Amino acid sequence: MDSQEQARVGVRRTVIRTIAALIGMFGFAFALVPLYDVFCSITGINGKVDATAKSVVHEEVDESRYINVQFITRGSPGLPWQMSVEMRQMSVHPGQMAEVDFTFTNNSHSESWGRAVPSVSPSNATLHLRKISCFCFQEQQLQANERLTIPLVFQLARDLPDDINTITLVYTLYPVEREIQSITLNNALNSSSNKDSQNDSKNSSKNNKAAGEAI
Amino acid sequence: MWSVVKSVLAALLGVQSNQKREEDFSSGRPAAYLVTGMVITLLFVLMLIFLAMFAAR
Amino acid sequence: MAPKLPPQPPLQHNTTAVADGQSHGHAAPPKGILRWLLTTNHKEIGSLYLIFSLTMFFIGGIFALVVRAELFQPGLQLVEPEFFNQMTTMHGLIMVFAAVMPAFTGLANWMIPLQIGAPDMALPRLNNFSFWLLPVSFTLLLSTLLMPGGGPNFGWTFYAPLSTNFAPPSTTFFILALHIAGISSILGAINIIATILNMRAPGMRLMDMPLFVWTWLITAFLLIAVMPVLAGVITMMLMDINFGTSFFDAAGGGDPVLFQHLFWFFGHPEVYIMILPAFGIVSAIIPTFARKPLFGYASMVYATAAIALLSFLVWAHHMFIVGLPLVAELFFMYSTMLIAVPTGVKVFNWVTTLFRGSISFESPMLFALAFVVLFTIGGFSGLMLAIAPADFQYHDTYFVVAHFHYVLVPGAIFAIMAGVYYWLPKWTGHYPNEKLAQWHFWFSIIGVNLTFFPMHFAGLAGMPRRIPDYALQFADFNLLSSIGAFFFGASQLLFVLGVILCVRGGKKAPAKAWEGAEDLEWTVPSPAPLHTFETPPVFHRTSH
Amino acid sequence: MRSRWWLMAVSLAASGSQAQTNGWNMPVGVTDVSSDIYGLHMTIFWICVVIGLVVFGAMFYSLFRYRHSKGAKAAHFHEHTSVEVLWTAIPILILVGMAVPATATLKNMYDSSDAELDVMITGQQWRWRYEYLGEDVAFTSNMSTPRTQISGEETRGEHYLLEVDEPLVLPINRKVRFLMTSDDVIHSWWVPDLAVKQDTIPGFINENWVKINEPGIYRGQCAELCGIDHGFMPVVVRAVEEEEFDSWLAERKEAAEQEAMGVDREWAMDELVERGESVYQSICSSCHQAEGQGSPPAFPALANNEQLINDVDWHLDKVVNGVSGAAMPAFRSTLNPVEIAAVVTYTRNAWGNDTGDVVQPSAVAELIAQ
Repeated sequence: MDSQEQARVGVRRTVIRTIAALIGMFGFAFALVPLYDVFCSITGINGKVDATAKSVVHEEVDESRYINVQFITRGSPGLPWQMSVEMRQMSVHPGQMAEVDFTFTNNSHSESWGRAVPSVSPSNATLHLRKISCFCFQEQQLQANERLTIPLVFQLARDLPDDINTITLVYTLYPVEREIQSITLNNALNSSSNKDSQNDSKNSSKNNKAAGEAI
Repeated sequence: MWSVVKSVLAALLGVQSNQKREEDFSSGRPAAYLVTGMVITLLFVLMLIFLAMFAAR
Repeated sequence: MAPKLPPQPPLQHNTTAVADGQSHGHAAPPKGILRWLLTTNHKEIGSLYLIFSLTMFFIGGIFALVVRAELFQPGLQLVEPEFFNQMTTMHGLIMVFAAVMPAFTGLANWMIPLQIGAPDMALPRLNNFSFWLLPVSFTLLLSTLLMPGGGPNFGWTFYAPLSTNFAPPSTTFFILALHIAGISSILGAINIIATILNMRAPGMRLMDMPLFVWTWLITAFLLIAVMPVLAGVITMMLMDINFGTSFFDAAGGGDPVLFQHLFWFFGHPEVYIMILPAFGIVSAIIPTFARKPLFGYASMVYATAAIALLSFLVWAHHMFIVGLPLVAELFFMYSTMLIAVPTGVKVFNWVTTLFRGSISFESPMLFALAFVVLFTIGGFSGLMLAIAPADFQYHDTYFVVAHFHYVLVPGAIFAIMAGVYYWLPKWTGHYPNEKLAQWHFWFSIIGVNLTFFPMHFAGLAGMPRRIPDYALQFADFNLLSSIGAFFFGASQLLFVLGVILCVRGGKKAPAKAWEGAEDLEWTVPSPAPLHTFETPPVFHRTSH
Repeated sequence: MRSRWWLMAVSLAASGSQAQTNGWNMPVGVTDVSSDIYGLHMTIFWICVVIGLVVFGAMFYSLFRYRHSKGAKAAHFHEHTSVEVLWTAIPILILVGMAVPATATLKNMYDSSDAELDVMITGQQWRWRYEYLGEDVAFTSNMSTPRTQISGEETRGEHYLLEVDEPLVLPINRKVRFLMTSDDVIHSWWVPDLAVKQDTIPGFINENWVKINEPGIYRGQCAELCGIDHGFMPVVVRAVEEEEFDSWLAERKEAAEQEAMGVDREWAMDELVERGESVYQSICSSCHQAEGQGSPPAFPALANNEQLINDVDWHLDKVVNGVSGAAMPAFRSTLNPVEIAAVVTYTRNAWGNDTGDVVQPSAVAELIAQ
């Protein structure tokens, strides 16, 4: 009898522990989602760029080498926008700041929201790319037939590995489903979206949370 | 302590003698083996990561 | 078919004090269907699991035969690509979650209490519940085939976004079914852990347990660790499909590759969940028929643990071509290659057990020996797949299909059959018909190799997986594979026949049915009465 | 025919000649990387064969030598630490020996620097789109095997399922960098002879590269399950001499300009219908079927589709911008205005949809550019 009582207590303890482990692992699975993002942004894998503005680092420009930076813009189903870039590639020195204009055009007769999702190749260049201002930090709203030009300001870090001589930045436009907000707000957004990246990211972080990263 | 580490390393390779195993299982400190096992696993992972990073250069 | 009913318990008990807390049932059990619905007896539940698994094995097998029939020759003859994709998906899901896993759980239910000298599983009612979740789950899963838009058609690995934004409407039901099956596995695992850790006969320490019990203990821990991750992944899918989140959708800031990381973090340990208990079965059978103790018992236990641990560190070798950074490729290549070491230790131990034994070749032994050889061949192709640069050529081809079928069919399934032939005398009190079993064995061996060996060549020659039609240069390999598949499928009917005949009658088996068998289950009469070890046996340490 | 081929393969195996391009081993391929990979593959294969011979040799010897039926008496040893250490150490050494060349090859495969040409490969259900970056040349490559061959109504050709309307043309001896992405689900671009297999992931970009040594036509397929027509998404690469490539590229540039000019003129209905039919058959028919009957619910019918017949603007919008969350892609950037106008005109006038509507390329161009 004694041993049976003992077994009963043991079973209870085991069950409680395994259930705790189960709950822990279930939570861990969800925790892996943000962990993966953190891991990606630390190691730069997967060409995912941190969606926040970086500040310029003043470092000596390395004039001994040129990096060819390519820009590719892509559309996607369901968003009647056109995205184009002022030049398809440019040469920059590591450490040098560069600016390139992207133009968004809404071809439809109604306003809509879109988001340009960035990807960088080769992926190990991601860590050495500082985006000081980018339209990809936030969602964009365009009025019917509106055309909007937003610059991308970026800097390549001086410590860019030697074996990288071409970097490709790809932006894919995706539709964002949300209710069209009042004109005043989006005007504010549009006007601010040009240069003042500080303000921008503040505004956009709210938007991002709402639609994208509902975790 | 050293004998615990040795046992865990043996476990990692899957080689263990019966006698040593008897000793381990009669020492009655499963927690020590568990902790050592985890630490060694972690070290092993770190070693592999560094090896991979070294090889990738 | 008549399911195996353990003989009704004689209503005389030497212990009047029924184990408190589990006072479920020494009253006369309910009759008819209710008896099976409500049973809390580990042997009856074990039989239910095994019958369920066998049924699903045939359903999954029929799906495979539809696939093989379509691939018999180039061109689309029998089914549309849409249905073909549903068949490959369903074949994979059914075989993994409804055939192999429940078969091992069934064997665990039957044998673990007998092998550790426990009267029953620790949580008998939970045991009943976890079994009955399975028919519910897989009826739901199979019914998706009849829903508008068809069943799941995105492969058993259900990569997003094919399984989210581009999936048929029935996907929600697929997710639900998988959740239920997952809960069933988890409950089964809890029960097994609780039983093994707390219900062993007095005097039996962990290191005295038979290897089948050991491998199942480690498997159960793997299940506890990874089934919640699967549950998490499919919950995220569900949310992406129905609630507008973007875990795996680049459009909303998610990442389709994240799906693969999460899936394979579950999926690779899952592979070991399907093979570790097989190691345990084979490690019981080989010493029995070699009449010699298992070589390196301790090494076997430790190697199993090492494999289980390493299985958490290798998942991305399924993803060598998704564009991982170089460092990650190297890390996963090295860790994957290392798994060969403990696996090799196991194979060497089995071979050395045979060395200087006294070997006889009854049907369980034949299947176990075939397991060692063919599983090792699957291991070799696994080692080849681990070489990341070469995997750029192997990945997603029939070479991979050949590899995992070698590991799972003559691996897991042969081990299950070996176990069934090995323990049938204990379950039914009769030996299986040896001649029939030998025919079954030789036909299976020919069928398996004819089906899966040519797939290596098809894959190397460049045939991708999961295609309903193929270029002409792959025609001969596919012809052979299809012939082999039908041959293999048909020869499994011999297995069913053998089991039915054995339940009905046959040569009477004594308590110790095999000369060299040592473990505790052979101390109870054959057939094992419904209730065994009500008073714990005294465990004498044997040779290990 | 096939059986003869099989016999040939068997006799080749029997004669012990090296399996190279005879269709049952990995191809050596036509790049340095592919032959490195072939070397790794054969090395690890022979290592496995040797280990297998030793292990199975020992096993079958034991099975034969120590038969119970021959009265073998079982020994009772059950461990031997030094032997166990030995058979752990030897595999580790072999694995290290294997890991070294594998690492070197992998590093080479990951070094796509100093490429002379960049090609963007986009996977779409179920075709490939190629863009020569910076060259204004882009086209879509569809399987050209007719459906009648698949159904067996017609004899299957030599390159059944492995032929396309427009192969990717690449120069030999030049390093070509591939940028890969997808418009919908994950695909995988694979050509065995080039040893390039890389997933294309929607929203993300992957890189790979190739430097082909010999001119020729190299065939492959999509390797990642991507939906119904996953098996009908071949890749064909035509590798040509450098000069030939340069003139081909110049020709294609000029043709693209010509096509752009065609936008401005007025097209006759017959012209548009004729052009539209060919576009429809290569692009649309895999989902909406040859006769526009579709396969609902995933792929709606176009024939007698009320909404389509009644609303030309809606129709045009769906073709240009696609349908979000469904398989219908946006053809805005993959088809030119002439092709869009033609295919819309064709579908509005085929299979009993006799609307009589003519959509002019200029109108489409305006819609796209605004």
